[in-house]
Amino acid sequence: MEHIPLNFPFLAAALLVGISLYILIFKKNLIKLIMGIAMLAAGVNLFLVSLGFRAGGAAPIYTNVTEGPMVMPVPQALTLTSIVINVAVLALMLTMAIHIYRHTGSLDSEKSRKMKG
Amino acid sequence: MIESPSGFWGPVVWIIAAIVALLIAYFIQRRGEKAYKKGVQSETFLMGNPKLSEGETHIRAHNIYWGFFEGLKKYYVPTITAHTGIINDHLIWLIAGIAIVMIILFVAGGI
Amino acid sequence: MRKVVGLIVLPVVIAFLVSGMLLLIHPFGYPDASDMDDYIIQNAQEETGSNNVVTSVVFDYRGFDTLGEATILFTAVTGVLLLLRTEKRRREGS
Amino acid sequence: MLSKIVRTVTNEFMLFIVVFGLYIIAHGHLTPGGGFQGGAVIVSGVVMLLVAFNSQELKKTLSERVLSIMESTGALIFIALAFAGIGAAFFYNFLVGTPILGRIPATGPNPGDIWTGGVIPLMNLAVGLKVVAGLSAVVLALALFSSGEEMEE
Amino acid sequence: MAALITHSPILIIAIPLLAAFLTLPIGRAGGKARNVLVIASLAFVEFLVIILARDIYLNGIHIYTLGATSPELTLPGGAMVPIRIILEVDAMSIFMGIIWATVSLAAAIYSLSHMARETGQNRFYTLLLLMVAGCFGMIFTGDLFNLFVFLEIASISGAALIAFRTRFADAVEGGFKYIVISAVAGLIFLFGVGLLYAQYNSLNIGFLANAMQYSTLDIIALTLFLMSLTIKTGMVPLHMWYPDSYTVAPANITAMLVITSHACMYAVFRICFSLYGITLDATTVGWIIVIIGLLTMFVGVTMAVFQTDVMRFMSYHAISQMGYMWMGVGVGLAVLGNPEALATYGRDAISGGIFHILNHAMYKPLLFMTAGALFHRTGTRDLNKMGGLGHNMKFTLILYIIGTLSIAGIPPLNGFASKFLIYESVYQFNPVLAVVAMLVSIITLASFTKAFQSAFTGPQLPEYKDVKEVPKPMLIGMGILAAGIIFTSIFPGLIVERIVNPATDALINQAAYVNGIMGGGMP
Repeated sequence: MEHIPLNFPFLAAALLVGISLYILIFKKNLIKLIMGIAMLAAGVNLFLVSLGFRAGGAAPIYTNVTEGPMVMPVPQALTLTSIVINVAVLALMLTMAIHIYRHTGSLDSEKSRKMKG
Repeated sequence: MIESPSGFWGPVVWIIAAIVALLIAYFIQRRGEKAYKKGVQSETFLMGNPKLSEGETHIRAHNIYWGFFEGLKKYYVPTITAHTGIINDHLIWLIAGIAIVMIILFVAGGI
Repeated sequence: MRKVVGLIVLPVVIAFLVSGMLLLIHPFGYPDASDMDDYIIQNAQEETGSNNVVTSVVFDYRGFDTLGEATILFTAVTGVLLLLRTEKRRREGS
Repeated sequence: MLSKIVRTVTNEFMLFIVVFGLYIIAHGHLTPGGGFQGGAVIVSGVVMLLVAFNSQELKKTLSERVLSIMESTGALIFIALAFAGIGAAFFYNFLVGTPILGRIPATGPNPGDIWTGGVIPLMNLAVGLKVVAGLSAVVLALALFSSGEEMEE
Repeated sequence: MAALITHSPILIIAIPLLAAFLTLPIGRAGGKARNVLVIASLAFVEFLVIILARDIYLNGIHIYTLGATSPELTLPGGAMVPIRIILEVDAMSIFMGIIWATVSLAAAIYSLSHMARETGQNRFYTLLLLMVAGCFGMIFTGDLFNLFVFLEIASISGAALIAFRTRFADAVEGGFKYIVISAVAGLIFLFGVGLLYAQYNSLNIGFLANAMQYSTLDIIALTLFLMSLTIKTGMVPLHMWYPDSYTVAPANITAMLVITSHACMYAVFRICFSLYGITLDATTVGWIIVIIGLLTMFVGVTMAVFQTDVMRFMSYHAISQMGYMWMGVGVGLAVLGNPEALATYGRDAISGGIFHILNHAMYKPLLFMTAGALFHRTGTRDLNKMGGLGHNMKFTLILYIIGTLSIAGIPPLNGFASKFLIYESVYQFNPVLAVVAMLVSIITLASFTKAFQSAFTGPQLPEYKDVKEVPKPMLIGMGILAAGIIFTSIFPGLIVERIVNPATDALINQAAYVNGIMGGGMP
């Protein structure tokens, strides 16, 4: 139990994920939905990058660094990859949202849907 | 040839058996009515009503299995209602699935 | 219906996540295991010649991920340009 | 199109942004940064141009056809560098230890040497080219489409 | 040749990528050159897959370490952890690889004329090749984060292709649903990867399997993996986006998307069997998969019965058929901890499920392609508006009949062979499951008869008097798959013995998978 105060980054990541899940469920505007996904991505990225932290560590770059422990480099690389992936996904989603608006004149997920059953 | 715990499946065997069965059926059919006249029996007969044009005799997809749908209305109405096609509902199912499976795994794992 | 299900389900998931994050995972800053990262930190300069260990991970140790990442960007750009093209047939049709 | 002051300032700033972006790309193996980050910096300059001028103006200098080919080129260079190492294994850093970019820095903290890293700086450049071209194309396409402009096939 | 085999795992992924990057510049030169490039690269990939498959069946698991001094060097000197990304191709992976190479080749040939009238073809083929590469990456990789990256490549290219016909409102809607679901699923998957990384500091499946403790965090991660991947396979009740997306895509893309969902299913199997394996609470997970498989089967087929949109109708059938595979493999998973039951019927159940993947991967794309052929000639997907097309489209009719008989499990076609294995083995596990599976098979036949009746039979309708047979490339594309179906139908024993059973053993034998990574330290 003694380490609870140290875990705030993880807690923040979990809360970001939770909030974004709330948005995904309850917000019907497609743009808000896309923002929810961006937020989910932010939560996951925060979680990933905070996994690699080591107390007192420096950035893992040897150029003019002072001696001492370094934080883990792999989570940072994963986060970088994940960020770019999310940029790509968001661009495509926004394009489709524009098209949906052109076709149906609405960005409401309930009013703009054509298919069901 | 596939072996299974209680038997086997060989398509070649099956095809031979099917050919034999077809031959038997063909011989039985040949023993039937000799005085069959082509054409008359296959005409549409609608109780003396005028014959429908070609396009109208075609049964459209929507009418097929109408009775099946009617009979199972109790099952179908809620199921179709659940398929709302709204993206939020699809995501709710995902999150509900995560919650349920997590609870099941935790209960089964005894934690 | 949606609200009820959502409000039942969401707290469950969040509770699992938060409890996992607070109680089960390693304390922030003190990872349990770090064999792979230690190896990379020690050997990156020698093996890849790059001072920036993150870059050496991105482009050498996990270079294939980066190829995938660049491909995803390429895919998205192609997709966006594909979807925003002018469809000549639309005007002919209507 | 915004006022003349904004346009002039944008034009002047663009140079600095491009230089800064190129610095980040080229020093990716020594300091924080790399192809993606530097590319994003340059694209932010393109977005600034897009805001200051409008999309039709920008289209005259930056056509999607050119951007598209630039992006394919970047991707091809990247994958070609990966293929070049196939003598050992795909993605093998075959330039380490050779005279071109192949110097190995002293282990531990050091001031940094630009001629190190093997294929990493080259890959950074390829990715930077790709990111600049790709993201600019996306931004430009979205802007053109929203303003109802025709797009080439 | 030896070098080609050594490097073939990466070449299979990299050559479609290279071709995709080349498609745009070459496409500017002309459509012919681009088509030649696409077909040639896919044919070359098919060739590579076949030689790799031969090598794997002879010599076992194939390892490829990216960026190492030698491809077999998984653990570099002094390290006990795999550092680099490792491709691990075993019999199960190559099984999926054979399917994917064949279907994508057939779909690409089919699209030569199916897409001939559309604009934006250069980008279409680029995305098609990217999808091929993405799916191969998912199948071959031995690294969880790499799996996520390739999952996203396949998803993004798939979404853009679904929305290809932007002139239809529903096409864009389907694409939007697909990309939202994929993005959320991908991020949830990534969260699970993070949870495993936090504990074991590795991303390699083999290493993680070796170190796996099945702690509480691992259970959370397992749940996230399971749900995020199963939503992409369209498992009931997570299937609702599936028909919406698959209906509106061009038919050749739908045919490929079916295999993409199989690749996600493969990832689930890989995670359950190879990653968690012996530590898994196999009975519980197995029963969850079996029950959901049962639901999938039943709901899918009953929803399909009354559909009047031909693509939607077939999408629901695709969902329903997935249920068979889930049930077969789920039964095997449920008895994984019980060697006796595994030997008597568990292994056969898994074999049946995996064999069904092969069969489904041939007849369902074929059926989607015949639906596309109908759309190509009539311009509608609505079965209510069709009729009497069999008079003019005789080859399509024959191919449709082959597909229908196969999906309904009518002997002697291959659908029966795999369903036979599933019924027999599942019956010993729990008879009720087998009964429901047979019932579903009957309803499948009934509903396909409906589509057959309303599209092909009946008098020639006046509006379709001038309908012609579809062009040759479309027939060739469909013919490849039909030939595969007939071959599998006549030699099911050969296929099961040579291809399916090695795949089953590769799934069950977790130790061999782990050993591929952890035993490869010193070459």
